[in-house]
Amino acid sequence: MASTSFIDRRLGVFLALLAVVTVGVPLANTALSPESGLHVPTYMLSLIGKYLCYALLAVALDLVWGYCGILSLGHGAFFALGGYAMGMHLMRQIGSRGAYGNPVLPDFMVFLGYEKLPWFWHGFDMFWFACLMVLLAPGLLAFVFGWFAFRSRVTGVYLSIITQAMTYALLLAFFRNEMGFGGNNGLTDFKDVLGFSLSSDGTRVTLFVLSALALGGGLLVGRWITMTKFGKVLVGVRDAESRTRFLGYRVEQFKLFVFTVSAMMAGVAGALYVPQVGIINPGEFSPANSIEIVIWVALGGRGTLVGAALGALIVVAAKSWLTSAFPDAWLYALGLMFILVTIFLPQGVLGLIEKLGRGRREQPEPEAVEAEA
Amino acid sequence: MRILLTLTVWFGLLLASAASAQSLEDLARQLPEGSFNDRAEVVAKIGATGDDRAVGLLNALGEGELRVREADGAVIQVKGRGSKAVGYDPLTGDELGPVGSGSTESIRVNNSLRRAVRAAIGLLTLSSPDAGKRLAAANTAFAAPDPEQIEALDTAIAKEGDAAVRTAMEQARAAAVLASDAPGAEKVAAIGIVARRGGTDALTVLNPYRGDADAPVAEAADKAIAGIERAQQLWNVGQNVWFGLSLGSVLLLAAVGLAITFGVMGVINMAHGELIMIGAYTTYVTQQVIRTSFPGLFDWSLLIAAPLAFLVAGAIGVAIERFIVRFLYGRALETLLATWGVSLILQQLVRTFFGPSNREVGNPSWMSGAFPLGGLSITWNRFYIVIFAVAIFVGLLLLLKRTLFGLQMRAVTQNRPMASEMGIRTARVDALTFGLGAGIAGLAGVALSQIDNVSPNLGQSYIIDSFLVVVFGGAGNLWGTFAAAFTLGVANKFMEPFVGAVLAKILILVFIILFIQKRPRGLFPTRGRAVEG
Amino acid sequence: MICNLKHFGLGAAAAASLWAGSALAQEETIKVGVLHSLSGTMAISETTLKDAVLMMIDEQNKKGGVLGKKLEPVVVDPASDWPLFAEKARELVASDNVSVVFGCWTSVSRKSVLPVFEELNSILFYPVQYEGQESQRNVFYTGAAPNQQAIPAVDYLMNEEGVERWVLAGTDYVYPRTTNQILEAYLKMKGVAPEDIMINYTPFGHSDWQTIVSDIKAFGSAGKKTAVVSTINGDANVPFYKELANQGVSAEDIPVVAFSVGEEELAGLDTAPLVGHLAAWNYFMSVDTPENDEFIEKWHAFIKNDDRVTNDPMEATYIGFNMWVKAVEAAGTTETDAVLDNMIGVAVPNLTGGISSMGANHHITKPVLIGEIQDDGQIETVWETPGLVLGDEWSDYLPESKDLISDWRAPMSCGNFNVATGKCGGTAAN
Amino acid sequence: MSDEVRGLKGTQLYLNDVHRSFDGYKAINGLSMVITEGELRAVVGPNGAGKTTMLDIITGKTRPDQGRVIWAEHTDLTKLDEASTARLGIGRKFQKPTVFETHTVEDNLMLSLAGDRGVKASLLFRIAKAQKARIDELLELVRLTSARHRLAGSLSHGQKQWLEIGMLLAQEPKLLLVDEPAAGMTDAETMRTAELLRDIAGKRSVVVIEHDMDFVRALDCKVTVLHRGAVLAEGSLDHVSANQEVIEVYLGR
Repeated sequence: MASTSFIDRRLGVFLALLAVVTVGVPLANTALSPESGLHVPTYMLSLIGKYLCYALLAVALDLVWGYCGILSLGHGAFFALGGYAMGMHLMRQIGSRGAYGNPVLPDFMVFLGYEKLPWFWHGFDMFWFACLMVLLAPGLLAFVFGWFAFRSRVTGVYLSIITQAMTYALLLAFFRNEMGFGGNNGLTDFKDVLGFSLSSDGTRVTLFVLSALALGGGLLVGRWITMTKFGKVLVGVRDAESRTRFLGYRVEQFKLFVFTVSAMMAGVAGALYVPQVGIINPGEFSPANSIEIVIWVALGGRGTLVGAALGALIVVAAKSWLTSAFPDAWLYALGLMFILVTIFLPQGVLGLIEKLGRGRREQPEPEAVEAEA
Repeated sequence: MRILLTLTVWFGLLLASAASAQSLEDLARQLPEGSFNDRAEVVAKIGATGDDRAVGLLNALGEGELRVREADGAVIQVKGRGSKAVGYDPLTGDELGPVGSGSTESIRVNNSLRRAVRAAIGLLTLSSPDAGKRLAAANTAFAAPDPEQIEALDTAIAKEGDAAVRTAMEQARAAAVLASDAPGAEKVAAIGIVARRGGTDALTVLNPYRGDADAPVAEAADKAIAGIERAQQLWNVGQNVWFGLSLGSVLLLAAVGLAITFGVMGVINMAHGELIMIGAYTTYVTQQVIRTSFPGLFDWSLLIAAPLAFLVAGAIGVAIERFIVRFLYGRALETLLATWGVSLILQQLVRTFFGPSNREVGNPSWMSGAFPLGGLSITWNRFYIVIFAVAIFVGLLLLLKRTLFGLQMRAVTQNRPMASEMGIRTARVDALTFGLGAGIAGLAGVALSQIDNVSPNLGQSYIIDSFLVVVFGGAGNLWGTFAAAFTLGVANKFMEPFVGAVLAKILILVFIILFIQKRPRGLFPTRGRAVEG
Repeated sequence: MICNLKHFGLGAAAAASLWAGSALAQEETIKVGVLHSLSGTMAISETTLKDAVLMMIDEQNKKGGVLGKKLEPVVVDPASDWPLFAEKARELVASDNVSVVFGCWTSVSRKSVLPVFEELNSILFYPVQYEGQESQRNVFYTGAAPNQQAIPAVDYLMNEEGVERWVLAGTDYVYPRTTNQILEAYLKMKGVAPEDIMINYTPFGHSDWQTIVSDIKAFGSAGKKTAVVSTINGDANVPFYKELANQGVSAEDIPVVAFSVGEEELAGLDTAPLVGHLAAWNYFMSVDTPENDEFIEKWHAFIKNDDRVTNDPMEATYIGFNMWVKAVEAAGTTETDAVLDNMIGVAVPNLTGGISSMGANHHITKPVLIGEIQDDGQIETVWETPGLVLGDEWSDYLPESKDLISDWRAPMSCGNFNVATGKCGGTAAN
Repeated sequence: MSDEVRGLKGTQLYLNDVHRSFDGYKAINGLSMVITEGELRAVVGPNGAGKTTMLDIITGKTRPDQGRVIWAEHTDLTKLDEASTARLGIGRKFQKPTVFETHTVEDNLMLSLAGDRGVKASLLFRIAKAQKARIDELLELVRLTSARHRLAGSLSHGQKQWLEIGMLLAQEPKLLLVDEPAAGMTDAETMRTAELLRDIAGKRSVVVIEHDMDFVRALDCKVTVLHRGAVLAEGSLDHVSANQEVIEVYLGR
C-alpha cells in the first residue's frame, strides 16, 4: 500500500480512456464525414460532454462521501449554484438580442417589471467574475454550512438530512420569482460565450474538451488529496472519527476543507454543464437530483474516485438510452439496476471489473470500503 | 293546524303577487329564453308564485336537469345520461319516457341564475315543516339580503317555534332591513341584530354600510364591524393553532411509519412515500368496488379501506424486507440506494396499472363539510384526520410497549445477538417490524387520499417532509416524531399569514438546519442505540 | 478491466454509429416526434397528449398517411426533467430525423427546447395554454394565449356575475405571474381599485390550502361580489378544491375561475361540491358538435376505455396535427422551410364547430368558452365569444410588450417587431 | 488559578470535586484525584462506577456539570475538546480497540506521530527520516514489524490492542489513559502489556483502568477504587483489598 504510485492502474486506465475520448470524439465529429460509420454527431458530442460534467460531480461527491464519510444529500445545490453563476454570465451576454431588446435586463426581468438590475447580478457581465463566482458561490455556501454543521458535530443521517433540507430550501427559494433568478423557468436562451456562438460546432467541441479536462483535473486533484496524509486523516475520520480526534486532529477543519473543495468542484461541473445543455433552472436543486448523484457513486464504487465517474457515466447513459428505447418501462430497468447492484455488487461496478480483471493474479484487497459512513 | 297556516301564508303570497300574476306554466316556458339576468327575474317570479310545484321546478333548474325538447319547445326534466336518459314533466313529475340524445337542448344555468334559484327556493321553504330547511332558507336570505323578502320573513318569524331558526330569521330580516330604505333608527337597530351574529357572514352584510350616507348608520356599522373584527382576531389565533395541528397531523401520519422503518430499524427507506401512495390507491380500489357493487356502503368505505391498506402496504413492506433490505443490514446507507430503486419501480407499476392521472377518491358524507366551533369553522375531514393520526400514534405506542411483539421488536433493535440467543426469531421480527412501518404508511395513505391527489406522484411529495420530521424529532424516538410533527405544523401555520406559504416553508427548513446544530441528535435524542448512518 | 472498459467504449461507439446510421435509413416513412413526459410530476397531464398524438397518427395512417407515406411515431420520455427535454429534442431531430415534434407542457420545457429547434431548424407544435410573450419561427402555439382565456373570463365575471373584488391566486411560476400581471393591468384599466385585488402565490404541489382558503373567505367578506381567478397548476388543484368545498366556499358565493383545470384534472375529484365553479378554455368535452362526438368516440376506441375524458390541450394537439398535415400536403414535402411557408393561413376545423386558422404570429384562432363545472366532472359552456379570437402573443396590457408584434411572413419575418421603433427587436441591436 | 492547585508541585492532573449526571443519573459524583508526573496509577471499580466517564471528562469529550480538571498545574481541561487535550499531551486508549481499520499498520502509526496536526501541514506532509525510524522502533516495541503493510482491520484483537498502544506512544503524550488494555489478550500478552506500561511510566504518567486483578497486581502501583462516581479507597493493592467497604462493594452483592 505504501508503495502505491500516484497514478495507479485504475486511474491510469481511466485517464487513458478519457484522453482517447477527449481527442477521439471531437475528431470523429469534425474530421469524419457524416456518412462514415464512426462519425459522432454533434448532438452525441454535447451529450457526452454533459455526461462528463455529471462524472465530475460524482467525483466531487465521492471525495466527501467515499473518503470522509460525509453523505451529502445536497450536492446538487453546489452544482446548481455553479451553473447559475455561469448562466447569469451567459444571460448578460445576450444583451439586447433578447425578445424585448433590453440591453441590460434579461427578458424575464423585463416582463416581471424590474426597473434595474438587482445588485447580485452586477459583475456577471465580466467572464472572469462569473468564473470566480462559479467557485465562490458554492464554496462559500459549503464553507458556511459546514462551519456550523461540523463544529456542532452533526454526523451521519442527521447531516445527510440537513444537507437535503438545504438543497430543498434553495429549490423553493429559487422557484420564487422574487429571488430574481427567473423562477421556475430559470435561465435560458443563451447565445454565446466570450463571443463564440454556443450553437457552433467549434464552441461545442471546446466545451466538450474543457469538460473532459475538468474531469481529468478533478480526478487528479481528488487523487492528490486522498494520497496525502490529509487524505489518510479523512479516511481515519470516516472509519474512526473519535480516534482521529483523540490523536489531536481537528476533525471539523478537515471535513470543512474537503467539503468546500468538493463543493467548488461540483460548481465547476455545473458551470460547464449549463452552456452545453442551454438551461439552468431550480429543478437542479431538487432533492431527487442529489440522491441520484449518491446513486452514481454507490453504483460505480464508493471511495475510488474513478468508480464514481464510471457510475455517473453508466447511469446517465443508461437513462438517455432507456428513455428513448423504452419510454414506458425505463423506470423498471433503472430501479432494478439500483437494487441488483446494491445487493450483489457492494463494491460497485468498479469492484466487479477489478475482481474480474484480477482473475488469476492474486492481489491484496484495495482500500476496501466496509465501514459505515 | 300547521298545514292550515302554511296554506294561508302561501295564499297570502299568491295574492301579493297577483298583480303580475302569470301561471307557473307560463313562467316555466320562459325559462330557456333571454339573458341570464332576464331569466333570473323569471326565477324570482316563480319563487313569488308560492306555488307548491315551484320548488321541484327550481331544484331541477338548479341541478341542470331542465332541457328544452326540440320537437315542441317544451321544458322537460331529464334524469340520467345517454341511453338511460328519461324525461319527466318538471311540474307534475309525470314520466314522459326515454329521451333520445340530441333531441333536447340543455337550459344553461350559471352562478347568478343559481343564486336566484337559491333565493327563490329559500323564500318558498321559509315555512317548510323541516326545521333544517327553514334554517337553511333563513341563512340564504341572510347572505343575500333583499328588502322584498321582509314581509315573508315577518310572517315566518311570527309562526316560528324553533328559537335558533327564529334568531336566524330575525337576523335575515335585519339584513334585509339594512338593504331597504327604512329609516336610520331602524337600520341602526338592524345593525345591532346582525352584529350579534358575528363572523364573516355578518361582516359581509355590514361592510357596505361603513360609509353610509346616514351618519348614525355608518357609525353603528363601523362600531359593529370593529367589534366583530376584534373577536375574529382572537379566533384567528385559534384558527392558526387548528390549521397547525391539522398540518401537523398530516406530517405525523406521513412520518410515523418512517419513524419505525428509518428511526427504529435504521433503514433509509426512500420507498416510504410510495407505500403511502399504495395505501391511497388501495382506498381508491376499495371505493371503486363499493361504488359498483355495494353503493350503500360508501360511507363505510374508508373504514373498510383502512385495514386493507394496512395489509397491502404491510405485505409489500415485508416483501421489501425479505427480498432486499435484509441483505443490507449494517450497510444502512446502501438501503437508500436499493429502496430508491424500489420507489421508482412502485411508481411505475402504479402508473402502468392505474394510469398517470389522478384518481378520484370520494369523501364519505361524514367527512364532508365543516362544523362551527365558536368562531372557527372546522372541516370534518381535517378533524377526523387529526383524530386518526393521534389514534394511530397511540395504537403504535401501545403495540410497542404492551405487546409481546413490541417487546421482541425492541429487543431485536437494541441487541440483536442477545435477542437471538434468547430464542427470538430475529429475521421474522425484522420482517414484521418493517411490515408494520410500511402498513402504517399505508394507513396514512388512506387519510391523505381525502385531502390530496391520488396519483403516482403522491409519495414524492411527502418523503422529504417525513424524513425531516423524523430527524428533527430524533430518530428512534416516537415521541420525538410526534412532537416534531406538531411543532413544525403549528410553526408553519403561524408564519404563513405573515410571509406566505413559500417563505414559511423555507424558514422552517432553515430553522431545522439551525436546530440540528444546537441538538445534533434531534429534539429527543435516543441514548444508546440510534441511527448512526 | 481494460477489456471491460473497452467494451463499454466500443459499445458507445457502436450505439453512436447505430444512431447515426438510422439517419440514413430509407425514407419510407415520415417520422413524427412525441416529446411528452411519461414519468415524473408532469406525466399526470402529458401522458394523455402522447396518446392523443399516437391516435392522430393512427387515424392519418388509416387515411393513407401523408404524401403517400406512412407516419411513424418516435416516442421518448423526457421524464419531467427540463434539461432532458433539450437533450431528447436534439436526439429526435438530429438523430431520429423526425419531421415535426409534438410536445412540451410547461413553459420551462418549451424554453428549454426552443434553442434546439431554432438551431436545427425543425418544427415544434406546442399544445398548451401559456403566458404568451413569445413567438418563435420554428414553434406553433396551438394552445391559448392570455387573451384567449384570461381576459374573456374576467370580462364574463365582471359582466354576468357583477364581480368587483378579485383574488388572483396562482402557483409561483411564469405563467401565473404573467397572466396575473396582465389581468392586474386590465382590471385597473377597468377601474378596479388596488385594494380590491389580492394576489397570492403558492409553491408547486402545494397541498395545505387551509390558510389561503380562509384568507379568501375573509377577503370576500367586504360586501362586494368576489371571485377567484386561479392559475394554480395541475397537481395543487385537487387539494385546493377539496379545501374550498369543505370550508363551504360555494360557487354562488365566491366563484373560482380556473385556467389550468380541465376535465382531466377534475377526473380526480368528486365535483358535486364544486358545481358552478368556472373554467375558461377553448374546448370542453361537453361541446355538442359532430366533430367532437366523432373525436371522443375515436378516443375511447383508441384508448380502450370509455371513461377517459378529453380536454383542451388534446383539441390543441388535434388542431396542430391537422394543420401540419395540411401544410405538408400543400408544400409537397416535409422540408422544414417549405412547411413553415405553408403553415401560415392554414385553416382546419376545430372541435367546437368552427374553423381555426394559423396566424402570421404562429398562434391560432379559437373560440373562448367559459364553462361551469358539473357534478359529473364535465364542464358545461355558459358563455362563449361570438367569433374566433386570434392568440395575441405580445400582450397589449403590459408596458414592455404593447409595442411588439410578430409576423413570420416575408418580408418582416420577425417574432418581436417593435412598431414604435420600426425595428425587429431581436436583431436590431446587432 | 486557585491556591490549592498552586501548592501541588509536580502534579500532572488534578481532578477536584467533579460532578456529572446523565438524565438524573449521577455518573460522577464529587470525584477528586491527583496524578503526579510520571506516576503509574490503576483505577478499579465495579461496572457503572464512572471510570469511562472520568476518562471522557479528562479528555474533553464530556463536560462536567461542576468541578475542576487541571492539567500540569495551570490549564483547565474542562474548556477544551478532544483534539486540544490530545495536543496538550493526553493520549487515550479505548476499551474497544480503535484503530484505522482500512489503513495499514504503518499508516496508523504515521498518522499518530507527534507533529503539526493542521490541514495545511497534512496536505504538504512528507515523512522525515527520523519519523520513519521512530515508526520502526514502535513497530518493534509492539511486535508488529512483520504486520507492517497489513491492513489494521485484519489484525487479531490482541494485535489491535497493541497497535493502539503503539499509536498512543507515537503521540509522545505526557499522560496515557488506558482503558482495559488486557481485554482479549492471552496471559502471556497480558503480562507483557503490564511490563510495557511499567516501562512507560516514569517518563510519562499512566492511568490504567482495569478489571483483571492479576493485571493490576502485575502493574504494582497505587490503586484507586471508584464507586458510584467517587473515590472509595486509595493505596496499594493490598491496602485497598483489605478495606472493608471495598470488599462489600466487590463481594457484598
